[in-house]
Amino acid sequence: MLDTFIDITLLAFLTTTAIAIIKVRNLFVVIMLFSIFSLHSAGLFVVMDAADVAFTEAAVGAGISTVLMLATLALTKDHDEKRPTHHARLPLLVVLITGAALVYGTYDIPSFGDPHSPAQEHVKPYYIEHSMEDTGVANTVTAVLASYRGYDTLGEVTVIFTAGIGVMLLIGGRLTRKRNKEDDR
Amino acid sequence: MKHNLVLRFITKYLFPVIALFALYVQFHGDYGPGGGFQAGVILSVAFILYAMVFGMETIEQVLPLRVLRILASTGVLIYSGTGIITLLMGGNFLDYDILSLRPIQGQHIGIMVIELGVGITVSAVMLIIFYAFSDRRNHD
Amino acid sequence: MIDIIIGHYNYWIVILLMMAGFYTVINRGNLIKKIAGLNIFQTSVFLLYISIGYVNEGTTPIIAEGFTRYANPLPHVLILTAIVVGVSTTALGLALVVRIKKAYGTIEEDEIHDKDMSL
Amino acid sequence: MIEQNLCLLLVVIPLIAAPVTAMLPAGRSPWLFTLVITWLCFAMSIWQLTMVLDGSTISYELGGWAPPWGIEYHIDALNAFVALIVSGIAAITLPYALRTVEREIQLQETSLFYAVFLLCLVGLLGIAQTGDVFNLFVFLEISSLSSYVLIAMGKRRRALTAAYQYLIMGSIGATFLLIGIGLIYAETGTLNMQDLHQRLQPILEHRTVHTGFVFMVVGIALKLALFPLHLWLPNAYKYSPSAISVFLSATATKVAVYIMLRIVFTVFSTSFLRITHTEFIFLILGAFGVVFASIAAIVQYDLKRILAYSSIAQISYMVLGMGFASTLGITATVVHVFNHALMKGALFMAAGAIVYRVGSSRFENIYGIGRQMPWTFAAIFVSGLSLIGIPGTAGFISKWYFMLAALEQQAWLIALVILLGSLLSVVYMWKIFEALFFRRSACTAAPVAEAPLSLLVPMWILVLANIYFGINTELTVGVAETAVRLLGVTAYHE
Amino acid sequence: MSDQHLLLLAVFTPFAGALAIVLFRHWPNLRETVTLLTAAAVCLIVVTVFMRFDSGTLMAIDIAEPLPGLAIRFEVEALGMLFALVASVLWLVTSIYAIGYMRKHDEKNQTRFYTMFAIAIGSTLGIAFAGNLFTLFLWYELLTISTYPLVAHAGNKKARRGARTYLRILLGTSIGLFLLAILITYTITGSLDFQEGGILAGKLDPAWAGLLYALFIFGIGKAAVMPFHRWLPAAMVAPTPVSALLHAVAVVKAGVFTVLKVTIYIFGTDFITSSGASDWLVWFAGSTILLASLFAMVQDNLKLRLAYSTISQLSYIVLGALLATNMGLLGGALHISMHAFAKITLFFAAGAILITADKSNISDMSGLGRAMPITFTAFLIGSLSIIGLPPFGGMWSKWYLGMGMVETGQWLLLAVLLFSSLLNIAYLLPVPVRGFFGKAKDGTEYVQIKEAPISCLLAMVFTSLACIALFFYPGPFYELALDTSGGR
Repeated sequence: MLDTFIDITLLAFLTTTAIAIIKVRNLFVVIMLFSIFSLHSAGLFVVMDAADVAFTEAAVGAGISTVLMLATLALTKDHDEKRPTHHARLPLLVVLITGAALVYGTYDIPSFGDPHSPAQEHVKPYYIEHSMEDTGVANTVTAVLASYRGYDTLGEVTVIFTAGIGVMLLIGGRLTRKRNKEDDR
Repeated sequence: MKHNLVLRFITKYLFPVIALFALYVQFHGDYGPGGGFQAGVILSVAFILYAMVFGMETIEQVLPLRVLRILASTGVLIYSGTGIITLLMGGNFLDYDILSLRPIQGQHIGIMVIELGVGITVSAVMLIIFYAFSDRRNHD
Repeated sequence: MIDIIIGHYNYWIVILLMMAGFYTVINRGNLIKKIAGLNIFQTSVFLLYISIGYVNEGTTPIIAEGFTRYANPLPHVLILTAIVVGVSTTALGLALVVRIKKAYGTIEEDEIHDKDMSL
Repeated sequence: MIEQNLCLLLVVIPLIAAPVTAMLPAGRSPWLFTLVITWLCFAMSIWQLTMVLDGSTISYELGGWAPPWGIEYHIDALNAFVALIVSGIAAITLPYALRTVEREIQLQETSLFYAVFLLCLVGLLGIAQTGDVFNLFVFLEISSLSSYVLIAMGKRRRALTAAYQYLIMGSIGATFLLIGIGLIYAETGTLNMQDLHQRLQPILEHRTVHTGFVFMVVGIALKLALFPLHLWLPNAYKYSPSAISVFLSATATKVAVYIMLRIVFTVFSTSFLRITHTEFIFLILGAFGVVFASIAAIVQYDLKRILAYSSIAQISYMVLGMGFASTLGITATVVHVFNHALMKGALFMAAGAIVYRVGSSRFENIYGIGRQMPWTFAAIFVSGLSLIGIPGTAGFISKWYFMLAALEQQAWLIALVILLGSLLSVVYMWKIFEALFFRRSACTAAPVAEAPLSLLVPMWILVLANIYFGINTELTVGVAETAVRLLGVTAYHE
Repeated sequence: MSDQHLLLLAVFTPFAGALAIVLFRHWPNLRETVTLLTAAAVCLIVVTVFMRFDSGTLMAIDIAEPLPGLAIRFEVEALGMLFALVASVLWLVTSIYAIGYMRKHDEKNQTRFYTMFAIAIGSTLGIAFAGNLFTLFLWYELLTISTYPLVAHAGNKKARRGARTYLRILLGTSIGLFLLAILITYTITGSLDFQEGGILAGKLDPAWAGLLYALFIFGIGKAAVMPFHRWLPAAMVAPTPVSALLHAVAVVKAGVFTVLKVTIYIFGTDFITSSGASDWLVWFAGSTILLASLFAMVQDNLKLRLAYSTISQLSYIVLGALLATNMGLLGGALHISMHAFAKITLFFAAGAILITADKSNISDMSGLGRAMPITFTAFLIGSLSIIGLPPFGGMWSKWYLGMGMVETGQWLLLAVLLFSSLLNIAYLLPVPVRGFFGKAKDGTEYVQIKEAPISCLLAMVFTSLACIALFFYPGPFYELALDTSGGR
C-alpha cells in the first residue's frame, strides 16, 4: 500500500515536471527540471524494485547527461528558447495519435504487478531459479547482464565507445579545426 | 572556483573516497547493485570533480587524451578478447564456463574481467566527452 | 472498472510522460531542448519496461534467504543497456549542437532553417 | 573451429578491429587495416551463404546459453544474403574510400574515421545476424550512432544539421522500436524471434500485440525512410562524405528492409497481416512513396539529391513487395534489396567521382561533365538504365517480379503504379543524362580530368555486376526464393 | 563454323565493329574503313545464314537464362530472315552513303555517330533473330536507347527536344504498354516462346483478346500506329543517313516486324480471326494510313513529308497483320522489304539535296532537278515504287495486301488502300515534277550546283535499281514472306 502511495506521488511529481519542461523557455531551468525528472524516476525505479536501474539512472540521467547539457549550454551561450514564430498543429496531432494508440495498447496488457503475467512466468523464472547455480552470482541482474545476455552488454560497451570516438571526431579538443565555414552551394 | 580554499580542501579528500567507492561498486556488483558501468561513471565523476576545481591541466597531465583513447579501446578489447579466449578454449563466444575447471569459478572470472573492461571503457569515454565539452577551443 | 484503473494507471501516466517528451522532441524549437525532450521520452519508456517487470510484494532480484518473489530482472538488464544507449545518443547530439552553433551561430531550428534557405 | 563460429566471427572480427583501428597512427595504415578486415568479412559472408544456401539454418548460442534464456544467432538464407550485401558493399567501398577520404577528411582524423566506419559495419552485420529482438535494437543503435557521426563528417555545414535531424529521427525510431519490443515482451515474456513467433500465434488478436506491431513497424519505417517518414534521408545522403553516401545508400536502408521482413514475417506472420489487413497499408504507403518520391526526384537540380529521392522511391517498391505478402512479392523485395544496392552503389560512386573532380553535384556546375569524364558518365548511364529497369540489367529482374506479383493478384492499380514509377524514373534519369552529356556547360569552367582509377575500378565492378545479375539470376532469385520459403510466406491464392 | 555460332556472329559482329570504331577514333579514314568492313562482313554473314536456312538447316541457340523459363534465345525463322537480309544489305549501302554525307556536311562527333549506328544495327539483327518475345523485347529496348544519341546528334536545343519526344514515346509505350502486355501474356501462359499457331489460343478468354492485342499494337510504338506516331517526325532532326536507314528501315520495320511476330506466333492467326480481336483495331490502322498521308501532303519540309509517308506505309503492314489472312501477311511481310528499298532511296535523295543544294523545303526545290538529274530520277523511281505502280517492287506488296482485303471482304479497307495510293501520288510526285520542270522563285538557274558526292550517288542508284529489280525478281523476299504467311 505504501508502495502504491509513493508510486503515485512520484508519478505526480514526474508529470508536473514533464509538463513544466514543455512550458518553460529558459534552457537552464529546462535542464534542471530534466535532472529532477530523472532523479524522481530513479526514485520510482527503486519503488519498483529496480535498484541497479535506479542507481544507473541517477548517475547517468541526473549526473552525466545533466552535466553535458549544462556544458553545451555554456558553450552555446544562449539561455532562452526563442518564442516559436508559428504554432505547429502537426506535432500535437502526432503526439495525440501516438498516445491514443498506446492507451489502446494497454487494454490487454497484464495489469500492473500481476505475478502471473507472461513476462513473469516465461523466461524470468529460469533466471531466478538457476542463476545461482549457473553463475554463482546473487544479483540476478548482474548474472543476466554479464552472462546470460553478456553479448548485449558487449554491444552496449561498443555503443558507448562509438559515442566516445564520435564526440572526439566532432568536437574532440586536440582535433578541432576550422571547418564547415564555407557556404552550401 | 579554483581559489575557493574550502572547495579545494574538500575535493582533495573527496577524490580518493569517490574513487574507492567506484572500485567498491565495480567489484561488488555480484552481490549488490552496481557493476562496471556504474563504477566507470562514478570514477570519471571523481576526475571531473577534480578537474572542475583544480583545472583541466591538472588531470590532463595524468590522463592526456591519447591515453584515454587507448584506454577506451582497451576496455572493448578486454571484453571481446574474453569472448575470443573462450572461443579458443573451445567454447562458445563469452561462454565463461570454459575459463576454469569449475564452471561457477569460470563464470566468476569471466564476469569480473568483462565488468572490468566495461568499467575502463566507460570511465575513459566519459572523460573523453568531458574533455571535449570543456575544451576552450569550442568557446567562440 | 476500478481494478482496471488500479492495474493500469501506472501505464497510463507513463504514457502521458512519454508523450510529453515526444512532443518536446518533434515540436520545432531549440536544439538543446529537443535533446532534453528525447531524454524524457526515453526515460519514460524505461519506466514502462520497469513497470512490466514489477511484481506485487516482490523484492529486488538479488537472491537472498527468506525471499521467494522477485521482480523480473530481464527488463532491468534491458533498461541498463538502454540507458547507456540513451546517454551515448545525448552526448553525440549535444556535440552536434555545439558544432552547429559554431557553424550557424544559433541553435534555434527555425533560424537555422532560414539560414539554409536564404542561400 | 572457425566454421561453427563463422556467423559470430563475421560480427566480432570487425568489432575487435574497430578499437584497434582507433589506436592506429593517422595516415594510410588505418585504411589498409580496414580494407583487410572488410575483405575478410566479405569472404566469410560468402562462406556463410554457401553454408545455408540449401535452405538449412545455423543456430549459435552466445555465451553457451540456450535460447530463449540466452541470445541466439539464427542464420538462414535471408540473414546470410543481407550479410553478404553489407560486407560486399563495404569491401567495394573501401578501395573507393582511399582517395575521396583523403580529400574530404582531415589526415589526423582518418584512424578514428575508419574506426567509426567499422563500427557502422559491425552494427549492420550484427542486425543481419541476430535472432534476438533486443540484441537487434542494440546493434541498430551501434550502426545508427556511427552513421550520425559519419554523415556529420561531410565538408558542408549542412552536414551537421542533416546529421542532427537524422539523429533525432533515428532516436525516435529506435525508441518506438523499444516501445514495441516492450509491449510484445509484456505479452510473451520472451525476446527470441523464434520463441516470439511461437508464443504470439495464439494471441494475434490482442490489442497490445497490435500496438506493439505498429510501434515496431513505425520505428523501422523511420530508419527505412519510408514515405512519409523520409525527410531525413535526402540531406543525409547529399552532404555526407562520398564514400559514406555510397556505403549508407547501398546498405543502411536495405538492412532496415531486412528488419521489417524479419519482424513482420518471422516474429509475427503472414496470417497476422491477413487478420489485421496490414498488407493494404503497406501497399498504399508503398504506392504513394513510389509516385511521390519519383516526382520529388524529377524536380531536383542536384545529382546526389535526385539519387537520394530515387532511393526513397526504390525503397517504396520493396515495401510494395511486402504488401503483396506472397512468394512472388517477397521474392521481388529481396531481389530488389540486392539489385538496388548494386545500382545505387554504382550511381553514388559516380556522383562522388564527379564531386571529387568538380567539388559539387549541382547541375549548373556539372553541365556537360560527361564529355570530360566519359567513363564516369558511362557508369551513370548503365546503372541508370538498370535503375529504370531496362531488360538485360539487374533492375529489370526486380521490376519483372514486382509486376508478376501485382498481376498475380490482379492488383491492376498497383501494377500501373509500378509502371508509372519506371516511367518517372526514365524522366529523372534522362534529366541527368542530358545535363551531364548534351548540355554545354554554361560557365566556361576549367576542363577536368577523368576520375582516378581507384574510383573508377570499384565503380565499374558494380556496373558490370548490374549487367551480370541482369543476365544470370541464379544467385539472387535462387537465394530469394529459399529465403522466402523459410519466412513461411506462401504463394498467393484467392 | 557451326550454324549456331554463325547466328551469334551475325548479331555481335556489329558490336565488335562499334568497339573497333571507338579504338580508331583518331584516324577517320581507318574508322570509316572499319565501318564499311563491318557492314560488308555482317552482310556476308547474314547472306550465309540465309543460304543455310534456305537449305533447310534449323538454327537456334540459347545464350543465357536470366529468368526461370525465359532464355535469351536466338533462332532463324522466315520473317526474321527477311528482315535481317533487308537490314544488313541496306546497312552496307547506307554506310557507303553516310561516309560521303557526313564528310560533305562535316558533322561533329562522327565517331559517336558510327559507333551508335553499328550498335543500332546489331540490336536490329538481335530483334530479327530473337527466339522468343523476351529476347525480342530486350533488343527492342536496346535499339531505342542506342538510337537516342543519333537523334540527339546535333546536341542543340531542337535536337534535344526531338530526341526527348522520341524517347518519351518509344520508352513510354514499350514500358507502359508493351511490357505490360508481355507480362500479362506470361502470367496467362507461363511462356513467351514463338510458336506456330500462337501460345495464347485457348488460354485467354476471347473477350479479353482484343484488349491484350491492342496493348501490343499500341505498345509497339515503333510501328507508329496513331496516336503514338509523333516520335517519327520528331526523329527527323537526326542526320539523313539515320533517318534513311533507321527511320525508314531498321527501327520502324522492327516495330511492324514485332507486330507481325506477335500476331503470328503469340496470338496465332486463327485465334485472332476466331476471337475477332482485330476487328476494331483495323480501323486505327486504316485511319492512320489516311491521316498520315493527309499530314504528309501539307508538309513542306521534305524529310517530314517522307516521315509521314512512312507512318502511313507502316500501317499497311500493321493492317496486313491485323487481317491475319495468308494474303494479308504475305503482303505485309513483303512490304517490309519493298517499302524499305523505296523509302531509303527517297531519303538518300533528300539528303543529297540537303548537302549539295542546302535545300530542305520542297517549295525551294523547283528547277533543282535539272542540276541534279540522277538524284531526282532516283527520287522519282522511289516514289513510283511506293505508289505501287509496275514495274516497281512496291507493286507486289500492295497487290497482296489488296488481295487480303478482298479475301476478307473488307471492301472499305480496300477503298482506303486505293485512296491512299492516290494520296501517295499527290504528295510524292510533285517533288520530281517541280524539280525537273518547275522554275525557281527567283528564277535562278542552278548552274553552280553539282550532283551529290559519288558515294551518295552510288547508294541511290543501287537502291533505285533494286526497286526495279524487285519487280521482276522478288525472289528470296517473296519466298520468305510466303513461308511466313504459311502460304506454302
